[in-house]
Amino acid sequence: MKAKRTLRAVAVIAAGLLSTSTAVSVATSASAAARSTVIVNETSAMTSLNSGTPDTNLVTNSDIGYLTGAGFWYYDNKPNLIRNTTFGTYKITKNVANDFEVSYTVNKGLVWSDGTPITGVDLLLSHILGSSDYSKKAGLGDPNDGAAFNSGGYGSPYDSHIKGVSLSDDKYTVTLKYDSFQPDWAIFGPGPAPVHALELMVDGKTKLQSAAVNLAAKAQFLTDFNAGLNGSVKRLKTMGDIWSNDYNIQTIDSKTNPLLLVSNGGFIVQSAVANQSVTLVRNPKYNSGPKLYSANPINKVIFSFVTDGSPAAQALGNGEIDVYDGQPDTATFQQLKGLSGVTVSTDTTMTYEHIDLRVGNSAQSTDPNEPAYDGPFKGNGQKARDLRKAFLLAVPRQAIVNKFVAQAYDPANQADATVMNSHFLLPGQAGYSTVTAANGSFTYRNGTQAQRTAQALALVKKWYPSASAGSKTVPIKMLFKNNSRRIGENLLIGNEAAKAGFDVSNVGNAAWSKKLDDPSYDVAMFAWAPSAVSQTGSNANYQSDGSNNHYGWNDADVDAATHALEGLLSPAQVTAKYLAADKQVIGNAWSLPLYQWPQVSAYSSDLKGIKPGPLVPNLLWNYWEWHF
Amino acid sequence: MTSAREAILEVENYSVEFWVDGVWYPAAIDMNFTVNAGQVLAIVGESGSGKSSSSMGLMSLLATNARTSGSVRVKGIEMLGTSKANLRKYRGKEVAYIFQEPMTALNPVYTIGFQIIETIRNHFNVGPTEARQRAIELLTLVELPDPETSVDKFPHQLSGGQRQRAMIAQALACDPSLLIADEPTTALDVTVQAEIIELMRNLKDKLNSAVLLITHDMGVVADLADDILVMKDGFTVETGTADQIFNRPQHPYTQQLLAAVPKLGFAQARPSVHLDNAQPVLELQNLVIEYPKRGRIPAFTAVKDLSLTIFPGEIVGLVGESGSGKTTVGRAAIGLLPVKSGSIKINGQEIAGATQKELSGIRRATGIVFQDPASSLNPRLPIGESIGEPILLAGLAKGEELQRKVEDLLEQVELPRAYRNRYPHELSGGQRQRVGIARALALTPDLLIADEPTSALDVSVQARFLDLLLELQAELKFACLFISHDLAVVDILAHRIAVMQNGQLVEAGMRDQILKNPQDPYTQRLIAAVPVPDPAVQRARREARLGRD
Amino acid sequence: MFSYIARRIGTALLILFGSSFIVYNLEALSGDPIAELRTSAARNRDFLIAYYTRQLELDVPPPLRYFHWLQGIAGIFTGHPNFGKARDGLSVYGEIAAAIPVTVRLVLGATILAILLGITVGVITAIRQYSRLDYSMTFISFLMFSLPIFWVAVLLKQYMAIEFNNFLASGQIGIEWLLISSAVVGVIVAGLVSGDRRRVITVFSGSFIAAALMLLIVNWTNWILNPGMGVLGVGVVVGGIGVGISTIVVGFENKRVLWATLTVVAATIAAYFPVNYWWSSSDMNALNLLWPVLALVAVAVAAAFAFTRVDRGPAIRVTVITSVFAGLFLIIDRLFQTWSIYLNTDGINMRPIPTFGEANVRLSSDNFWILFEDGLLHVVLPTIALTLISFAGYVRYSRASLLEVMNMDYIRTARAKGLSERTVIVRHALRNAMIPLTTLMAFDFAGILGGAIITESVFGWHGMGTLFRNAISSQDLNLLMGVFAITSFLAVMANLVADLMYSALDPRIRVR
Amino acid sequence: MSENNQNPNAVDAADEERDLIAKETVGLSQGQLIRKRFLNHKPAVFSLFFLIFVTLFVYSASGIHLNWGATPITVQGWWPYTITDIPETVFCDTSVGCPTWQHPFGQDPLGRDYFALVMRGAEQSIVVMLIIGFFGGFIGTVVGAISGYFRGWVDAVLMRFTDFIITIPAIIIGAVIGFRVGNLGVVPLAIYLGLFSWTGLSRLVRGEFLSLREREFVDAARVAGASNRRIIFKHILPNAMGVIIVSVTLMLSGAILLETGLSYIGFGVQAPDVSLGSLISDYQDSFTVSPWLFYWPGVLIILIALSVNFIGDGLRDAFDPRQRRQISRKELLKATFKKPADPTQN
Repeated sequence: MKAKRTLRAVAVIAAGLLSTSTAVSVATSASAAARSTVIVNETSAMTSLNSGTPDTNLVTNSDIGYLTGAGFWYYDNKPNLIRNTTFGTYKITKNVANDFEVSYTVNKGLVWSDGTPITGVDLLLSHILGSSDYSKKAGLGDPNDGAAFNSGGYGSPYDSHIKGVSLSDDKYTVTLKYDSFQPDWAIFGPGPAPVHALELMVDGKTKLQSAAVNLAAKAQFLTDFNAGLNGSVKRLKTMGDIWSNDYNIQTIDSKTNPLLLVSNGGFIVQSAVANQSVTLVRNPKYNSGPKLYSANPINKVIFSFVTDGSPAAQALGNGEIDVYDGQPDTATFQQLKGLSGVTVSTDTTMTYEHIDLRVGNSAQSTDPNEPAYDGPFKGNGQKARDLRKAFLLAVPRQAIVNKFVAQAYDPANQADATVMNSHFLLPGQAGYSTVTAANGSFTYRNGTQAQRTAQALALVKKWYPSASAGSKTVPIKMLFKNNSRRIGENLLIGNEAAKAGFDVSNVGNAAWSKKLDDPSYDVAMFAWAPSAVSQTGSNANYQSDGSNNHYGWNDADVDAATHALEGLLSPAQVTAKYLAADKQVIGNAWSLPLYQWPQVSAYSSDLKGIKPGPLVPNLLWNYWEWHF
Repeated sequence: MTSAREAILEVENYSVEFWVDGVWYPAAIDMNFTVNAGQVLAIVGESGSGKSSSSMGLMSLLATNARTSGSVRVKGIEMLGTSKANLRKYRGKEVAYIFQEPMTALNPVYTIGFQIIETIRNHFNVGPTEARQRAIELLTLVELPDPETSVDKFPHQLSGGQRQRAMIAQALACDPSLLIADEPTTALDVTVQAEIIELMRNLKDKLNSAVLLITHDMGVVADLADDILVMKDGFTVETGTADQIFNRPQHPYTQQLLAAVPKLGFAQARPSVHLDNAQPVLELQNLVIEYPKRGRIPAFTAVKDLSLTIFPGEIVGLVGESGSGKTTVGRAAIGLLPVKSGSIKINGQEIAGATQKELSGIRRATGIVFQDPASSLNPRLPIGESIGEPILLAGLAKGEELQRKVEDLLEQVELPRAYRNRYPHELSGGQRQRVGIARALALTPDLLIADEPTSALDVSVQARFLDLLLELQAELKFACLFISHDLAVVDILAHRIAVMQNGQLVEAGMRDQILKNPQDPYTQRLIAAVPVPDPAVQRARREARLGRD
Repeated sequence: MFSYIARRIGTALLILFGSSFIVYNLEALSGDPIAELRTSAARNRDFLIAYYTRQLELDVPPPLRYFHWLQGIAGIFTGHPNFGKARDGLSVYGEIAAAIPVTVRLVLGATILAILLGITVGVITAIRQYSRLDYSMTFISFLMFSLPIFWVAVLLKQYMAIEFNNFLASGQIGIEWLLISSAVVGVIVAGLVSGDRRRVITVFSGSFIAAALMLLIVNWTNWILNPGMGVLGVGVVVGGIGVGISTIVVGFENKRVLWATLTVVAATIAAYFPVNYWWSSSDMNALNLLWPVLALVAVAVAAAFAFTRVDRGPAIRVTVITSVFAGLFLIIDRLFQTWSIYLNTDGINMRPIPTFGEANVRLSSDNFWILFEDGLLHVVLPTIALTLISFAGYVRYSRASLLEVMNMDYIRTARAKGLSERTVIVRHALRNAMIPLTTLMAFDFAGILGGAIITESVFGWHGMGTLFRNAISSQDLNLLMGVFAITSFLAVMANLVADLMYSALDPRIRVR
Repeated sequence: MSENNQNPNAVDAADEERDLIAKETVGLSQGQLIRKRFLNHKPAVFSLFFLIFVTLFVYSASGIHLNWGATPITVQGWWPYTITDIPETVFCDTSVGCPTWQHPFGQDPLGRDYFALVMRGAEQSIVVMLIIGFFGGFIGTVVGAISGYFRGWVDAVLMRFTDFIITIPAIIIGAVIGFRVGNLGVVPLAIYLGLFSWTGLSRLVRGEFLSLREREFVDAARVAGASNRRIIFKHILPNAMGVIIVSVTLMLSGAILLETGLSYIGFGVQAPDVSLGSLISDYQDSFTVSPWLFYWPGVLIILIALSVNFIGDGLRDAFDPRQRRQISRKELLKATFKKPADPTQN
């Protein structure tokens, strides 16, 4: 001790006398150890440890949730639904009319970060968060008027079809009973929640408790849950309040209640600075998912919040962050490419751009005084069909895709990029080639664009003999958001369609989403952003009463095929139904898909094992494989 | 202590020039004079004569676009071209300045005590307490009331005269050998002026300082100066003792200057023109005018219970010092100010409470000439438009006819017809004031209100202006309310004189009655304070005053 | 006085009521808070739409909704204000409370720096009116007036952060930069002096050579990577500053004050080792920075008392300012010493100048000096950018104001009294010239909390500006109104403070 | 106060000098005087010509497009490309879309001619600047004139209204306009911004009116029978014009920075229209790769704002010659000496 002090004094004097001295390394020892910390950029700040409420359902929150929690499945980068067998198994146990059961079994020996075993009891909270019936029965309130658990999960098919939940005697298996077959049953599955921690917080605890107390709390939850099936439970109400509000924190330090941080993922939250960063460290008790990489492992993940893309790219170049992903424009991409020591990879997301033509007024429209749609594409008469077809033919899809996918990264790239040709499947997904071979999309990719535009002009001339290139015979009002990508697309479409006698408006609208039902627009161009892989995912877009059908589309064949998708089908049957529906959608010239959104990921070249995925949590999905 | 006749300031071949747009314009040319201890040299001249610039240049206080040449010696030491440090040693200590307007010449954010102490401590190595003691002594010396508390007052908390006393105290702080007083009394009322002159004389005698007095006022000169230097356009026209200059002026300009100075009690007789049965042109009865409370400034009654009548063809002089309310009366008489109570009748028509429309009718019978010719003409309008405006707005003439009328009016006030298109800044002060008269007379009014029309004019210009006014009045026979602080000017013009003090009429009557036999003590004081441009008379009056005390 | 303030605050509240009503309704009209949901493929979209409609009271017309919000705010009078919840589920109050210190950190330094530099340069250019220096500063300040900050920021980040960090790899100044920087120094110094051409050339070459030599020494000692001043450097710098200040304030002739100042310098040198030793301890905290400075200030006061019998006011002023500078340089020296350690820590990797954010999130050290250095380095670029922009205003205003005052009669009086030019300017001109500038300053300080929207966005800071911008783009009414309430209140208060300051500085004006 | 006994006859040194200067200006009208003084300010004159040149250049390059109802008026400019044209991207050694003879400012990633974009952006920025200047100047003058002239409760109400407007941030206006009428183009945005940016000017004008209305020529006009309107417009306003013109000029340079700043953060000019601010925002990331996309808009903003500032400075000198020019050594050497006639000789 004394020696150290003397050394300190000597160092101070040396530094003081020799201004260029380097001998001051006493105060802190500079560590040149191997890197084990990853800094990931997020475009928004963390607002809550619980991403389950509508307010806190942000990408950042759910990314943190992904690292701190493991469940029965996850998406890989294909994207395929992968079963996490380390955590547990699930299967259909009964599938007859009006009776559909799925059971979920948690493997034994799994523990939460505080050492409490994970059992089926931990899955029961999911039911409270998803079932309005339970919420009402347990006196937690009608979610439509605001429930104790402010969950964003109500109102989903789970809510409307679940009949009951049961826990096996060994308390490791939970069985869900539905009133009918659920095509997306797999992803309805329950996720684990540290219910003992919630119970302890109901009791006002602010410290981690002993194993016995934890187990008692877990038992208490089961009691409460069962009581809730029959009547009002006060404890659950308190718990709902805690679940809805107490996780909403931005700052985490030694004063934070550690019960809020109990988790079962590969990492646990260690600290957070409001609006700046969240630091996660390895969960030493993690055994609920794939094993973390052991050589040169990542010991710490820091989410750093940079809300703008541009500073993030510069920050990556300056070594302030290690991982960046987003949808950059050419400039950012080129800038990222120009950085040394940075790996840049391009990929696509599940979000895809498409163009829709209006046939009639929206089925969703509630305004009784709304004027009837009276544009060139109105109705199903031959003229409207021809004009619709002509317009779609004149959309220079390949040029658009080249510009916004291939050349988005490298303007010099002359290779053709993939044009998307199905409304139901993404390129690369099983059945995509089968569907696109026969769904009629060939018409829109046959020959050169000049030929297709010539066909389009011919179709227009059929009804307007005076039409010619640049004649502006058919005025088209197009709805799109006025961002640079859409404006570019609009310009390309407008320039090409002009050659077929169309006159496309070129004014975007910031409030476009409110105007989807507005019958003054003939064409809308925007993107659908699926958040999960689901065989019924596109139904709402094309069914005649679908909630996303804004254009008065109405076709019995489409309705029949999409309704069929709601049953239990083999993969081949699913593809057949997709084909049937898609054929009609394209045949009616309602809509054409354009392309999947590109995304770019850039990360420090020192970092290995990153495989960007198209669905949230994008490149974090395989964090356990990351290493230096 | 300097010996009685020692030459304090010796100036030889001294010139001052200003640089304007690439040309050096001389402000003072080749001056030569000497001031001895205990002696007062007055530099006299009209505006633009260079008297002020030359005095500033003595201690290099002019802006950087001025240059001086020749020789200026203070107690034998050359001041032109000496080092800045040396110059600073002399400034304030040997040579102290008293400026014209103490309000702007004193720093508004420091107390007068601070500013005096600063001067003392700048030149002498004394502690703050000592210096403060000295400052209080000085304030006592200059007869500032209650010096112990005044020392901590800010300039704006003192009256004009008090400020000038503080300024003098500051100048005397280091017992300077030479005092340069640049128009020290011009900003002050006559009674205050008399006190300050008195003070300066006493101090000069007491301290045996040399004094360089710069002024345009021959009365002040007569009162103070031992020697006189007359300047015109930068040139020294004539030098001599006070007696020589006043009694035996050699140069025609000096003679002309002296002749132009109005002398109280020497004016021609002005028989009464007032007819008993005539309707008065202006009739004020128990007039009260109040400036209402505005924002944080409280209400202020400017005129209290004033009654005054003016008959056709009559000139009534309204005399008073600043703050007496005389201008307020004039402005109220043409409806520019609201009347609190009482009545104002013009040709029998009531102004108080008249509507805007009635007022404009009544105003056709009146005209007003303002005090400051620089401010009373719109700088953006050619003077023809300013003169023609009343005619145009009264709908009497327009176009060609209006132009002709305007030119006639210009001719009437002895200005070239072509001046119609000139802008105010192209005219001299006297010319501008003539334009003011032309405008006032545009509608051939029955009543002309002249609000200090000559106070901004040089004496010679003033004399011509007054002649013109008299001629016009004789020709047009309008009645005139002539407002002035200068009794000598009023003396020339007025049939009757009314004296105001603090918003009240203290005395009114025929001119000779007021001037020769004033009843009110204030009027008496006022008349006694007017300096007479004659050293002998002044001396006699001074002695009389001293005897009276 | 009290009733005056009360009246003004009353009016202010009325104004705030009106403007908040307008802003609330404008913003409510300006967008669709649930636009995202409308094209969402979420299965329970209808539930979520209903949820937000309920939560955000979208079914209540905005003018009525405003009064719900106002009701919450009115709680300020009972001590329980309710700013509501932001759309991300956090309390608006909490978000603002977290953002204010960030913004203050970002803008306070820049504002103070801009005021100090701006007024200094403005005064110098006014004194040297129509000199080369004046012309070039006029041009530079106009140029800065015309700079878009978002454009400058990108350049700053590229050249002052990324390129500088690249440069640090060697830390050696290249010959071209050496020549260029020396030339710049030469031009600036030559611009400060006035005189004929020969003098200018002499001064230029002298300062050019001096600067080049300095830079060579910097290169030779590898100073950029291992900077430090040492006890000698601190002594020389503080000594120079002390003599400079005493010359400006009381004049070099005043030996007593000079001795008192030199005592402070001596005390600084004496304190160097003990203070450094103490600061090196592991339980160092921000408060400990203060004690040595306070001790030096105490020494300064004592020295002033000991050396002067009269006029202690100015003497104390001189010594205290010197001692504050001394403390500052002790800290700067300590930061220099920390520099190389900081450079070599894991989180920095020789790239110390950051381009975004408020702190380096990777830094694992808990050493006070490392964290302090880190915090300061993060402020560097935004401070430069902000200073560049607002500096120009102060230069122009203070120059014009001083020129106006210099034409006043009382300045001539002061000269006629034999006061030195220094006293005339510092005591008589500057004091009066500063009066109108106080208004500008008051508004600048009020603008601190609301003003830096673009700067925060460019530099990735999470202060009030970012909150404001996010609130607008995400249609977060509660958050927006919370920010607005704070910033507009400050703006209105600044008005009042400006008036009060005016009357405090100008004895002619008294509020009633 | 009611009376002023000060005797302006007693000139001091400064007045004497002023009289000397006045000798130079005889025969010139006020307007000519101001013009003369402005023309003496070399940077301002240069800036004025430059700004006129830039404006003409920009407008002639991209032509004029007015979206007035059903019949948009379009005048083609001399530049062959518009912002909706997408010519083939030109490739060069290290990058794409770099400056060539065909595309002197290069091409954006979409292939659009960047010169056309920058010209359009500058056009927008100039339009916004002028509209804000016009509306801000007009409202500021009217409000300031009315409250300064009538004083009393009118003044109190208008000044509180001004305080009220000051508290409303421009960004809110930008956001609302961007969302509501963003597709109507830049003019409504500029008008709305103008409606909220007159506060500083109105205070200045008010102060000017408060002092001018006390001048005697105003009383003279009133005595002559002039109405309030005539007094305000014919007598006071022309005298306050200096203050108004100077501060409107400064408002202009503020306006261009306001507009580009708003556009930069996405609340100003909405795409597909471009502004210099939105161009910088879009292409700031190209900085290292295609610096020309970043530099040109910024340089244009600076040049426009800088020349406006210099013009403002020149106008200030012209309208308010109080700050005396100091003389350089060279001028001193060149100066001639003018000897007046000696009155002692006559």
